[in-house]
Formats: sequence, structure tokens, C-alpha cells
Amino acid sequence: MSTRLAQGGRLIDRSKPKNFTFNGKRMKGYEGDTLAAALLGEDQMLMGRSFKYHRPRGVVASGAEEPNALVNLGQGERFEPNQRVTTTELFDGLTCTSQNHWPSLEFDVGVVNNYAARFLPAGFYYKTFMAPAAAWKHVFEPIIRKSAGLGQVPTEADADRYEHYYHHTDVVIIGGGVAGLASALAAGRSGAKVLVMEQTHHWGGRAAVDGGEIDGQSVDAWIDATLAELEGMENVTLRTRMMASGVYDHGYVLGYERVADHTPGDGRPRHRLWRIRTKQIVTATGAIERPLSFAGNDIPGVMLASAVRDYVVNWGVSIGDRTVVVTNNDDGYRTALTLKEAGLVVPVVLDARSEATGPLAEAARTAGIRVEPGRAIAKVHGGKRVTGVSICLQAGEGSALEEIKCDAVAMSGGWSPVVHMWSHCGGKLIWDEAQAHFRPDPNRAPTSHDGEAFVVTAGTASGAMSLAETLEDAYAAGKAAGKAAGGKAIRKAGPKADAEEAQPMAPVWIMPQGAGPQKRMKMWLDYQNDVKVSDVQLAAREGYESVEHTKRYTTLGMATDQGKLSNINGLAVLSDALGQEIPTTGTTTFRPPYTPISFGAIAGEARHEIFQPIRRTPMHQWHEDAGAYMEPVGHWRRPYCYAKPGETNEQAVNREVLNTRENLGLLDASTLGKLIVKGPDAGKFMDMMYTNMMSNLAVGKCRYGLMCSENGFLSDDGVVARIDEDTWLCHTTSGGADRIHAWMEEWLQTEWWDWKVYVANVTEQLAQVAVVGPNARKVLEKLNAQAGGGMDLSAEALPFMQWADGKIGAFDARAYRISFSGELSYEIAVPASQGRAFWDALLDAGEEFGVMPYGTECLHIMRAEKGFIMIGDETDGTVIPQDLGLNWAISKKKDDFLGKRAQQRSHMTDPERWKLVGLETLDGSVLPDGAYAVGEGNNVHGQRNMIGRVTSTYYSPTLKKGIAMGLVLHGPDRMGEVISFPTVDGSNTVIKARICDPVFYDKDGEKQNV
Amino acid sequence: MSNAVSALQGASFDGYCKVEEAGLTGMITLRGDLASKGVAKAVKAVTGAAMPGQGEVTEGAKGRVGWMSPDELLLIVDHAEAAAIVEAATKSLGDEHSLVVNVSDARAVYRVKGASCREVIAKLTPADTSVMQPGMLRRTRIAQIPAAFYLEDDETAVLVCFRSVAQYAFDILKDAAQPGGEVF
Amino acid sequence: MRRYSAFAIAREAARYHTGWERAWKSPKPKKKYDVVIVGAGGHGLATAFYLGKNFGITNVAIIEKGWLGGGNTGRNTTIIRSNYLQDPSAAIYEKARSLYETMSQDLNYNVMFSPRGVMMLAQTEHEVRGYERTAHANALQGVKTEFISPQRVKELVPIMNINGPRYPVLGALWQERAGTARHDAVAWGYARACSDMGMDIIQKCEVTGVRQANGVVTGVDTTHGQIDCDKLAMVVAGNAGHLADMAGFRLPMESVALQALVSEPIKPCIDVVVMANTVHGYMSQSDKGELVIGGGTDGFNNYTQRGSFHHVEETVRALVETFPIISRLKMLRQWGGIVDVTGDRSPIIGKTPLGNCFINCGWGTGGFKSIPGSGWAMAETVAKGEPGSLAGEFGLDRFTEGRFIDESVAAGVAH
Amino acid sequence: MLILECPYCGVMADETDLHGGGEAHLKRYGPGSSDDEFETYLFHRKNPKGVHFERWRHVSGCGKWFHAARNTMTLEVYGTYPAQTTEPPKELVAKIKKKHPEWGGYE
Ligand SMILES: Cc1cc2nc3c(=O)[nH]c(=O)nc-3n(C[C@H](O)[C@H](O)[C@H](O)COP(=O)(O)OP(=O)(O)OC[C@H]3O[C@@H](n4cnc5c(N)ncnc54)[C@H](O)[C@@H]3O)c2cc1C
Ligand SMILES: NC(=O)c1ccc[n+]([C@@H]2O[C@H](COP(=O)([O-])OP(=O)(O)OC[C@H]3O[C@@H](n4cnc5c(N)ncnc54)[C@H](O)[C@@H]3O)[C@@H](O)[C@H]2O)c1
Ligand SMILES: Cc1cc2nc3c(=O)[nH]c(=O)nc-3n(C[C@H](O)[C@H](O)[C@H](O)COP(=O)(O)O)c2cc1C
Ligand SMILES: [Zn+2]
Repeated sequence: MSTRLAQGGRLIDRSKPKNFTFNGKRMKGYEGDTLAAALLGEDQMLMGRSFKYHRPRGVVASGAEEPNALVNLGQGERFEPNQRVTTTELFDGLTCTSQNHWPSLEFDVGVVNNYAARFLPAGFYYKTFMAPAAAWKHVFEPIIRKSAGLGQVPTEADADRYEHYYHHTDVVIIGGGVAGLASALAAGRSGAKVLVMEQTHHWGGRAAVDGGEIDGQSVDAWIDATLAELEGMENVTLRTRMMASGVYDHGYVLGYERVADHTPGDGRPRHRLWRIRTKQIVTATGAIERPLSFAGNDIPGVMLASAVRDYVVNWGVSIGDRTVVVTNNDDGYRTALTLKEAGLVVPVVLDARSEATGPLAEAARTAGIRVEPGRAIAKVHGGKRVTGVSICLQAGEGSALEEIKCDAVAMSGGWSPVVHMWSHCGGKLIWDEAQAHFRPDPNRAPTSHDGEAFVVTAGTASGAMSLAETLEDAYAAGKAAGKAAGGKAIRKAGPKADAEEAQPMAPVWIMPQGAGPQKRMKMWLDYQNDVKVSDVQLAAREGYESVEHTKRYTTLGMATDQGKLSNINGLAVLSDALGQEIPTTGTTTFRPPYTPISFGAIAGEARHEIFQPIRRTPMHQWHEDAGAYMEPVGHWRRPYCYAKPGETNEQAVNREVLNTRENLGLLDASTLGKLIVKGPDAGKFMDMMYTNMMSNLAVGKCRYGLMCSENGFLSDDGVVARIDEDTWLCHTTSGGADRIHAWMEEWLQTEWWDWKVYVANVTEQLAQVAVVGPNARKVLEKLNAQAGGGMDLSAEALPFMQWADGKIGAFDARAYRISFSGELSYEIAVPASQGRAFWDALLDAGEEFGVMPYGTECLHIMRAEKGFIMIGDETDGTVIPQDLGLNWAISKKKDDFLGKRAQQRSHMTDPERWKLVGLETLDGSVLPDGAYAVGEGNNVHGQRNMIGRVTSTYYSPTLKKGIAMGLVLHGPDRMGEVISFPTVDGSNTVIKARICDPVFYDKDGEKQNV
Repeated sequence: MSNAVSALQGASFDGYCKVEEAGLTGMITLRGDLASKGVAKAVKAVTGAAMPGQGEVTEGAKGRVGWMSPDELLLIVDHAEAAAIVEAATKSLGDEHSLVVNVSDARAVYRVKGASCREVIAKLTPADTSVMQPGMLRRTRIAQIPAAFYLEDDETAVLVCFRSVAQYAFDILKDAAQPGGEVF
Repeated sequence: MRRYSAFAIAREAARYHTGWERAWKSPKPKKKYDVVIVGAGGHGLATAFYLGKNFGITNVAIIEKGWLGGGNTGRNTTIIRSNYLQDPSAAIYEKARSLYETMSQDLNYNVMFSPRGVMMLAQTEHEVRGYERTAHANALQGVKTEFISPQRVKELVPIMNINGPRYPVLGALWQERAGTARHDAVAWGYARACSDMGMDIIQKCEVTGVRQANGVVTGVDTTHGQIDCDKLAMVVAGNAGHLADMAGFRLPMESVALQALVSEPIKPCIDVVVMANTVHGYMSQSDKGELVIGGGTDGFNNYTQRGSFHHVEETVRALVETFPIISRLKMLRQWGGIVDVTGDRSPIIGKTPLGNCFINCGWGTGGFKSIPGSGWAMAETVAKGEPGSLAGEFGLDRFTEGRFIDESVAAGVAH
Repeated sequence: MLILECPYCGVMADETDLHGGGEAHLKRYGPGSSDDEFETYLFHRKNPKGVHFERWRHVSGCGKWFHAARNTMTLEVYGTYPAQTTEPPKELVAKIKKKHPEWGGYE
């Protein structure tokens, strides 16, 4: 029975009790507890169920490596599944429930899988569920899906906020154990800028639990003194509750700071993701103890020896009254001694080594503990908790010599350095025979942008096992990192501890070593995913020889703990099965994050309104206030239409079209790109950028131009105005401004860098309004009359395709006589700061002329009625201007322009390319968007032959019928022919449309040229 | 010009730093050969400021000049004067190959005020704010938009971005300056 | 080959599963083969399988530098769909999809093809039009897809926020018979079948040179020595440029990292595959319960199988916005693969400038779904020396002529 | 997460301030070139495993294009230099060669 001891617990404050609930049951712990400690303190050993067999699961570890004890934490908008109890700090009011069982934790129906375990070995599903073919989807998969998964699904959006923080430093030290602190001392003393991060909320790591002396003081005292010294260093930043999640290329480290997990709802960001750039990284991440593989090693109550010790020392919690210790190294004895000291019973220490002669074994004997060398556990007894163990010879096959009653088992299989952060960016490992672990190979460190190593390891993370070695290694690592990061060399000596003697550990991968298949099926490697020794051996037998195959076939190490406890044991078993050395087998790849990090933290501040920037024109607010239906265009939001109360969007659009054609419409055209191109070589440059000739455009005039990619495809269009002798102003599409600006800069910088041309993007400097319709001139002249603007807007002074600068009303303006609608139209640019005022003034003055704003859909319809193409509709990245009948805009006089060579390739000149035409349905209906026209027969693939497609299609309120444009095979030669467009609405019908001229309205331009 | 307004018309937010939109600010892009005497002369004439070196911003009687790229300067002047300054600078540059444009209204400007102004910006930009000192200018991004910033003094950071994303910039700065979000 | 079945498992259970035989052999290479295939990814193995099955060519070696299936086949997000826009693409992907439907039975290996449906969200008017276009094209191509309403989207995926403040969901292109499969099993199933036909799968053997005489391939150099062949098929995805270099030609292709990630496993919450191309993210849930997530590629040439974190960040924020309930779930693992992106982002299957040397590459971010179709077409190309109708339009010559197969026209990402 | 030194601004720019632009020193072929030349220019890429000369733009910084010599296997950056050149600087090539004698050099 696990319980809170009357005394002890260096991390808890017994004067501050905290209440919490587990599965609805009220429980109590103390400040400083982890949820694990608090649960154990209340004798809650059973905490969950395993993934596959639904076996009972209790805590095995005391830190980030915990595979078993995961709970659903919190409720509602703060609900979080799969929360590891060993890294969850207890707080008042915490609620949690256990996972992966039905109907209850104590009685779980899913446990039948356990009884059927024999029929469910690794990879069984690859071999079955295949017949009949549809059964997988309809029968087997749904069952498997339901029983898989772990925690419950949150049902509400997250209440918390998250943020990011960029930090630049010289040295990052990962881990705040004695090694991290010693490294920090050295790096700090070098003068380098240092950040030390520790994932838990306390400093000192293992050493304070393990005991010993540093520089003549107790470990705890040394930690306090060292922290004080570090806090006094201005160049050193200390951070707890911050885990290094991953090391990425070029000195990039992610720090996952759990700011407010333990104080939910206090207004602080819950997590802060630090994106750190550093010159050097010291990984002082310590080591993780390995379990031992014996039958029944997964029964609640079987725990890592170091964890058993941690619970006693750090939290004053005992796992059981009688704890059997089983070990293959000296460290296990520390647990035995600690338990004994706490007044608990250790019936026996089973030491798998044939002798137990180290000083710690001696100390145990001296303390009166029975020590049994050469012994192993044959089997653990118990179901939902340990009731006893059978002992056997390690060297044998497992016949029981003795049964010992106990309620806990503490196992130690040796220690594996935490090499994750070393390995993320390619640091290599070497196999250490003596310690039977992989440790970083200092000669093959990960390298950074300068080709130099940028990660060093410190302390136990390097493989140093004693306190003395740990400190020495760590101080040297800190020194080296400080120096490599530009700090000064230091002479001051580092902390020291006395060397201790130890008996070598002996690798033990299976206990007992001759265990038969029946036992091996009960030896757990991966507790969460239920991978046993027998599964790995099966994988090897079946040819899944690569460790990566075995991982994927058995799911070893793929659970939420990522195999922190299971990987080494698993690959040792695999190596044995394959008869090869462990280094030959190698490890699987270490990938970030070190432990799972929240999606919220990754997303950071980018949610809701600030998920992505929305670009707004100066008139944006007006549109929103007017209730416009806004549509995303690039990052802009543009009014699609302005529906009035009671009006559908469709009705609004039609009204806007008719009103603009009959009276007066206003369009916020501020999003149109405006680029200034200036310089002595600007004309030459313009001629390269556009397919048309632009160098010969007269000052004061405008010309419609096309731009193509080097691949020949039409990429943008717009009106170009010649401003003065060496200045042009180019209009681009709304989505195109930044792209085309970048495109121009690219050519100027990387190809024609000797050409004297400057480009500036003035898109946002100007608010632009299209004043469109028969009354356009009237409203502007009224403004002039009202406020004394002097610009002459008459047809004579400012004819079609010209521009002028001047004052319109009270506004400094540039007016272009250009028209995308076919109406009399002025596009007027004013400074953006006055855009809203100008818009308001136009609306005001326009009232008597029937002014109405119109949106993008109206714009599209009007341009389609006029047969004008739209980038993105008539083009899609595969269309060349020639396809669109725009040959008139492609200069034949120029030797070169971007796209010219491409358009000479055989496929581009192929007469079979589809060409632009108008389309009108025989019944006046609107062709569906994206419809294809069918031809006769099938192609080589057996698909229906297609002979064309609709590129834009609208109901024309002006013509009171559907109009469309499309690309059609031999289209321009087939005027008047009727082609068929099958529908996809399920009606199996075909819409017939006649090929016609794409200009549906005012072909001669009588309306716009007035 | 009475009806000219800045993007957020001086909006402000009191967090653990104060974030405020600076209102109308004159801004001019000048492109040219930064090594030429003509450019230095023109800049001096219209702002009173010396030519900034790489990554610098200088201050003169009539305005500031920021180094934007090897062939681009940003002149920060009085909004009402900007058009006239463009004209004057263009004239002063004469035949020298250059481009001077008024971009005052294409920008939004923010001040982040407080001892932690660097920290607030560091939540949003990959640039190292800790090394920034008055007189330095950095072009980079904040969250998902391009921005430039410099320090007027140790506790006042000035941030320049495009006008169309003024609201976004304000919102993310506000978010970064939320009380409770103090990093240090 | 002993057949897999529930009975076989029961039989084996009685003897603690000690009687299972190897799924595939690990032979020493012979001196010469009729066909050498470089790359034991899905495409290489499927090529071998159909060489044997459709053409009776079994004197084949598949040479793999690492472990079979360890390339992109072992690290992709397993989306299978065929709702492509252009005719040749729709043809080969639909062929592949239909072969997936019976793959478990054909291979006697359960690859868990799960036709759970794939939806591609339309979040701008432009995207709506693009997907409506695809739906029209698919109807004529014999690929069953439909454009569905936001309400239908919500019914299919209740956890989706279809009214996001930034990009409301305006509809989706829905392919009901699309889905996912267990990626590793696809490679393993093919390997087992190939090995059973007597083909040699040689792992941990890297091709380091291509041998030729008179403009015709004669064999390869490998880390296990020289291996001769009459015909050579390069099927190495991200490494295609490197192999082409050995053979003396250059490809219209670059190798970049594409990343993916998984969450911790949770109970089922999303039954279909959702792709959101405007915001760059896609997500499905595996049968084990983890959310499988991916996004866009890195912007630089890279062979490290690692990517840059900001792409993960962009993807995750897009998905948190789309599925607000995942905010408190956690990323369990992230990884990268090296994808081969061609000039028009469509694959290359066909002949090369070197005689009897054939290439299959350029599947980029989306070639898991095509494995059986591609293997089918490649086998035909290798066996006959000329591409058949499925591969015909995917030749290298299209780049000279400007005859691109551009899928980006309708959809942003192409997984 | 790369960092590259912008040769214009002199700052170590974060990858997120940059935009990659593929292989550097491509020779443009326009009208009058053969089909092969044009195809090579537009599509064929070196794509090496190892030293790669490539283009980058300091997008949210100075906006300028520059070139970098970078290793695609180790991601080491040997140097960056302005884009206004048709081949890499000799010293840079020599520096790389010294580090990787087996490297074939810039062709
Ligand atoms: C993160 C990610 C997500 C993806 N998501 C999807 C998805 O959802 N849907 C989809 O359809 N596709 C997806 N893809 C793409 C898909 O994974 C690939 O297109 C497909 O797996 C390619 O298969 P392959 O057989 O051509 O290549 P690979 O599986 O990469 O196989 C090539 C093999 O060649 C070997 N090789 C290379 N060089 C040599 C040499 N010199 N000698 C010997 N052997 C060599 C490699 O080791 C490798 O095993 C994704 C890819 C990635 C990286
Ligand atoms: N004799 C043995 O068998 C044995 C084995 C192991 C350790 N030890 C002893 O333990 C001590 C080890 O000291 P140490 O400092 O090297 O290791 P440590 O385990 O004491 O400290 C490592 C610290 O790093 C933190 N950490 C790990 N990963 C992290 C991450 N990703 N981000 C942030 N923090 C992280 C841990 O929380 C821990 O506090 C020594 O006293 C040593 O003698 C002894
Ligand atoms: C569809 C899919 C699902 C995965 N699920 C898991 C998982 O549940 N747990 C896990 O640890 N890794 C999972 N992975 C990731 C693999 O462990 C591994 O990272 C990936 O295949 C790339 O290989 P590498 O990391 O060895 O390079 C998954 C990968 C894929 C493609
Ligand atoms: Zn720069």
C-alpha cells in the first residue's frame, strides 16, 4: 500500500495542503507534490490501462520518462488528455480522471484483450481481417479504432492564451541538475551570455536525492549556494518549468515554458514557446534508469528503483511497506538503503550479478538487508497491485526458488544518458560496454552553420556515472562552451566531490537469462503500447531485422513516452535475437519534442482575429459598417457586395451592376497594386517585363499590359501609365502587387544589375476609387464645384486612356481614364490618409446621381460582359496570352521579353491549344463554374474526351441571361457552334451552349469613350 | 489636408508596456547611390541628418534618416511637410539616378513604451532586440508581417509597418504587452 | 509462402508464435539480373511486383541503401486520393486507388486501406471555383468526387470550426472512396510478395555508380560490389537527382524537406481526412488514435530528413484555428522526408538519356497514394522499353516541349 | 532553422526573414536559344548532395538577393556573397575546396 510517510519530502510544504479529485474521489496532497506523488500518497496505485491489452497500470517513474500514468486533466475548456502525472504539478482544485477503460478503471471490459493476448502478438492485424474485402472498413477498423487511442477528446475550445518569445544567447544549458549548475558556473564565469533551463520546478536533479558531498557541503547546500552565485551573475538567466523540446539546425533550440499549468486561469499565458538562437548548447540532461525485463514487470507496484527513492526523499511517499529491490548495478542499493532509513522493509535485494561486493552492497548488508547475488525475479505476483515475487537464478530458466511477499518491487537495470538533444541534429552515439548504454560520441557532435560542433554534453548525460565525474565533466563542458561562444578562458576551479568506488554493472536484458517463451510473453518492454520481449523476438524471426522495422512492426517506443524506458532494452533483445552486437543494431532516430508539447504553444498568439494578418484599405471600416459581405483576396478582405436588408447577395450584385451601368457606382480599388518604375533604363526594363511595348508609351497616356513568367504563362495584367520621361507607373492585380514588385526587383538585382532602374511599391500610399457610370463625370465635377478643385475632367482634357494630376474637390488626386466595366470611368488615387474622406465625399456628392458602392462580384460581371479577362479566372498558371486572343498585346517588334522564348516551344504553338471564346447557353441559363465540354469518344485512359471548359460564368443582369467565357478547342474558328457541358449535380443532364464572341456588351466602346 | 487620418487614429493600449499608434508620420523612400555626395547632400538638406551607415538611423533638426538597404533610405519627417520634402529632395538630386517617393500614408507607426519594450517586441521578431540601442535600426518581421524598428531612447521603441496591416500590428503588440505576460 | 489468416494465427498461438517464417529473405546479391531496381520504397517494390505479376519477369533485384520502406514511403501522412485535375494524373492516381482497394487481398497482407473519405476545404471563392472545376473534370475522368456544402462538411467533421473569423469554410471537394492506408504495411506487403516470387531484396546496399557502355546501361556499382543488369530502374524519390548524376544526366528536379508530425493518441474524433490548402495544413486520425498532420515543404535543397520548425508552426496554427479542440493536445513527434519536386510538380516516369535506364521520380509530396499505379506503369515501361498509356504523358520530354502537367492549378498542396 | 548572414545588412538573418530562390548562377537563355538550352535554364537543377550555390532573398530585411554556398547534407554555410556576379568568388571556392578536397569544385 502506498502512503504518505510521517516525515520527509524535501520538495513539499506540509503546511500548504492542496485538494484535488481523481475519478471524482476527493484527495489531498501538498504544495510541491507532483500529481503522481499526491496520488501515491493517497494509495492510488492503479492509475490507468495500457493501450492494447488494457492491463492495469500504475506509475513506474518519477519524471518525464513515465509511460504509464496518464490522466485526463481538467474540464471543459481546460480539459487535457494524456497528462503525465509525474510531471504535473499539484494545485488546489485539480481534477483528473483515468483513461482508456470502460466502464471503469477497476473493471475494464477491454481487458479481454489481455486474455486473448496470445492471439494478438505484434503485427497480428497485418495477417488477418482481410476477408471479405469490405470488412476492414465496415467491421474491423471501427472496432480497432474505438479500442485504440488513449485519452478522451476535448470538446471545447481552449480557454488559455499562449505566446512565443525569441531569445538570443551564447550558451544554452539544458538541465538544472548538479551537472547543469556546474556547467552554468563555468560558462557564467567566462562572461558569455547563458540561459539555463530546467524542466521541473526545482533545481538540483538527482544528486540531492542520491546524496553525497560537493566541496565539503551537502548536495542541497551546494545547490543553494550555486544558485545564489548564478543569480548574482548578470549574464546568466535561470529558468525552471522550461523544457528543451528540441535542438534544430544552426543553434536553434525550442524551450517549452509551462508558465501557468499549475496556476490555471491566473491570466498569464499558459505556455510560452521560446525560440532560442544560441552559439553553444550544453546538454546536462542526466540519465534515465532502465527497467528490467522479468515476467510481470508491468504490474502496478513495480517501479524504477530511483523513482521509489525519489518518492520517499522528495515527497515523503512510500510505495509499499515491503519493497523487493532487483538490480544489476550498485545504484539499486541506494534505494534499499533509503527505504530502510525511512523505516520501511526491504525483504531482499536481488542482485543479478553473480557477486555483490561493491561498497553499497556492503552498506546494505551492514544495515541488515538480505542481499542475494545471482538471483532474479521469476515472476511477479498480483493483478492490480503487487502481492509478491518468486525468486530464481538469473543464470537459469526461471524455476522458483522462493516466494517472497511484498507490495512493491524496485528495479534497476542500469542508466542510459538522455541523448535526445544531442541527437536531434545529428550527434552520433557510441556504445559503452562497461555501462551497457549508448552515450554521445564527443568526436561526432552535431555541427552548426559554421561547420563547428555546437552541442556538448555534461555530467551523466555524457555518461559520467559518479558525482565526482559528473561535476568534473560538467564544469569542463561549461568552460568549453563558454569559450567556444566567445567567452574568456577561466582559471577558477570547479566544484569537486570525492571519487567513489563502485562494482561494475552487468548488462541484464532478460531475467532470468534462460526464460522460455511463456515468460517472455509476460515481460514488458514498452508498458504503454504493450510490447513484450516475445514481440521483438517475433519481429526478428519474421525478418523485420532493422531496428526501424522492429519499431514499426511492434510499435516499440512509439507511445507517448517515445520509448524512454523501453528502447535500449528492446534493441538489446533484438540484437540478441539476431545474434549481433548492439551497436550494429543501432538506435532508432531521436526526434523532437523531448516530451510532447501543446499545439497551443506551437500556434502561439496566432489565433482568432490575429490568426493571420488581414489587410485593410482606408475604406475597410466603411465597408464593414455598411454590412458588406467580405471575401478574402490574398490577405485583403474586399467587399463582394453590399446587400441591403432583405436582399440576397445575388440580388445585391444585380442591383449594383444595373445601377453602375445606369447611374453611378463606386469601387474601392485601393488594393490594386501600384508600382513606380524609374530610371534611365526604365523603358528598356519595362519592355522586358511586359509582353507589349511600353517604352514608346507617351507621357500622360495609359496602356493595358501583360506580364508573363519565364515559362511563358500569363501571370499578371494591368494598366501602365507613363508619368514622365523616365518614370512609369504600373498597376497590378490586387493579389499581384507584392509578387510583381518582388519579381521586378529580382530581375533588376540578379540579372540586369547594371541597368539603372529603381522600383518602389506605392500601393498602400494611395487609396484608389473607381468612379463608374454615366454620372461619373458629373459627380466629380460637382466635387470640384463644391470645393474648388481645378482638375479638368472633360473628355477633351482627359480622354480615355489618359491620366492627369490635380485637385478634385479638396483632394490631391491623380485621375486615370481607364475602364474595366465598359462605362465612363475614372480611377482616382488620393493619399491613403484621405481615402476615407474622399470616399465619403463621393458618396455625399453622388447621392443625387444615384451613387451606390459596388463589390468585386459586380466588378467581375461587368468585366465579363465586356469580355475582359481576369487573372485567376481566365488564367490558372497554364494559360498563355495567345490562348486568350491577346496577341495584340504581344509585341512582335521586340527581340525579347520575359516569356517570349517559352512561348516558342512546340506545345505553346500547338494549334490544338484551347482558345478563349464567349459562351451563351441555348436556354439562357448560367453555365456552372468549372464545367467542361465533352467531345466525341474517349482518350487513351478511357476518360471522356474534353474539348473545352468554362473559365468564368455569370448571370448578366444587363443582358438578363447567362454569359460565360471559356477555353475551347479551335474555339475562335467555331463561332456559332453548339457544344455540350455535362452537369455534376446528379441530374445527369447536359447544358448546351453556343460559342460566341466574348464581348457581350458595347463592343464598340461607345459608353466608355464619352 | 484637414481630413487626413492615420490608420488607427492614435489608438493605444496600456499593458505592461504602453502601445500607441503614433499618428500621421511623414515617410519618404529615397533610393539612390548611398555613397554619392549628392544623396548625402540632399538628405542633409531636407532633414538635417547625416547619412546613416549600415543598420543605423540618424537624427537631424527636421527628421530622421534610416538605412534600409544598400540603396535605400527612409526619411522620417513631419507628415505635412512630406510632399514638399519629396519635391525638394528630388530637385536637389537633379540628374543623379535616384527615386524619391512619399510613402507616409503607406505606413503605420507604433511606439512601445516602457522598461520592457525590447521584451515585448522580442515576442514577435526573430531579430535580437537585446542588442538594439538608440541609433540602430532593424528591418525584420513581427509575427507574420514585415516591420522595421528602432529605439528613440532606452524605453521607447518605434515600430514601422505597412498601413494595411496596422490593425494586426496593433493587436499583436497588444497581445505581447498583456499584463501577466512579463517574461522577466 | 505460407498464407496469413486468422487460422494461421490461432495455429501459431499454440506454439507461442515460434513457427512464423520470414516475411522476406535477405539474400546476397547475384552477379547479374535481368532488371535491377534501385530503391526499395513503395514505388520500387511495386515496380518489381508488377514486373513479376504482369510480365513474368522475376530475375529482379531491388537494391536499397537503408531498410526497405525507410524512405518517404515510411514517413508520409498516408493520404490516398485520386481527385486530380489533369487527365493523365487522374488516370494514374485512380488506377492506383482502385488497386489499393484490393491490395490486402492481392498481397495477402493487410495494408489497412481505409476508404474513409478525403475532403479538401474551399475557403475562398477562388478555391470554390477551382474545386468545382475539379469535380467537373473528375466526372468525365471516371473519378467519383463531389463538391459539398459547409453544412455537409460540418456533419462529416463535427470538430471543425467552419466559421473561422479568417477563412470560413465555403464548401469542400469530397472524395468518398479516398482515404488512408498503413504505410509501412504497403512496403512490407510488396516486399513479401516480391521475395516470394524469387526476387532479391538487398538492403543496406547503396548504389554508388551507374555502369554503361555505348550509351546503354550495363550495371551498377554498390557498396556490396558491382551488380550487372540488362535494365535499370531508378526509383529513389529524393535521391533521384543524385542517381541521375551518376548516370550522367540532370533532372528537372530539386530535393527539399517535407515535414509531418503526430499528436498523442486520443479516442476517435475525426473520421475522414481533411486538407485545408488555403491555410496549409491537413489532418487525419490513424487507427491507433494519433492525429497525423502535415503541411508545406521547406524552401531550400536539403538531404537531412529534418526540416525547419516554422513550417511545423504554420501547419499547427492553421489546424488549431480549423479544429479549436486540438489546442490542448500535444505534438508527440515530428520528422521530415526528402521529397523530389519537379518543374511542374508532377512525376516523371519513362526513359532517360541513357539506354535501358528508366526513371520513376518526382512524386514529391504526394506519391504514397500512387504506389500501385506507378508500379504498374513503371513495370510496363521497363518490360516493354516504352511507356504505355498510363505513363505516356509523364516523360521527361514534356519539359522541352512545355507540355506540363500542372496540378497546382486547382489545389495548393498536393499530398 | 537556418541562419544566413546577409552580405548587405551584415546581420545574421533568421530563415523566417529570408526566402530561398534555388540554384544560383543560372545563365538566362532567351529567344534564339535551342530547346535544350532553354529547358536546362528553366528546369534542370544541380540538386547536389553536398556543396550547393544558391540564391536567397532577405525579404523582410533589406529585400536584396544574395548568394550562399551551403552544404545540403550538413547545412554548413561556407559563405554568402552579393548576387551581382555570374560565378562564386574564387576565395570562397578555395575555402570550400580546402575543407572538402574531394569536392569537384564549381562548374
Ligand atoms: C512528410 C511527408 C508526407 C507525405 N504525405 C503524403 C501523403 O499524405 N500522400 C501521398 O500520396 N504521398 C505523401 N508523401 C509523398 C510520398 O511519401 C512519396 O511520394 C512516396 O513515398 C515515394 O515513394 P518512393 O518509393 O518513390 O520513394 P521512397 O519511399 O523514398 O523510396 C526510395 C528509396 O530509395 C532508396 N535509395 C536512395 N538512393 C539510393 C541509392 N543510391 N542506392 C540504393 N537505394 C537508394 C532510399 O533509401 C529509399 O528507401 C509524403 C512525403 C513526406 C516526406
Ligand atoms: N551511479 C549511478 O548509477 C547514477 C546514475 C545516474 C545519475 N547518478 C547521479 O545523478 C547525478 C546526475 O547529475 P546530472 O546533473 O548529470 O543529471 P540529473 O539527472 O541530476 O539532472 C538532469 C536535469 O536535467 C533536467 N532535464 C532533462 N531533460 C531536460 C530537458 N529536455 N529540458 C530541461 N531540463 C531537462 C532534469 O529534469 C534534471 O533536473 C549525479 O549526482 C550522478 O552521480 C548516478
Ligand atoms: C502515419 C504515421 C503515423 C505515425 N505515428 C507515430 C506514432 O504513433 N508514434 C510515434 O512515435 N511515431 C509515429 N510516427 C513517426 C515515426 O516514428 C517516424 O518518426 C517516421 O516514420 C519517420 O521516421 P524517422 O523518425 O525514423 O526518421 C508516425 C509516422 C507516420 C508516417
Ligand atoms: Zn539584408
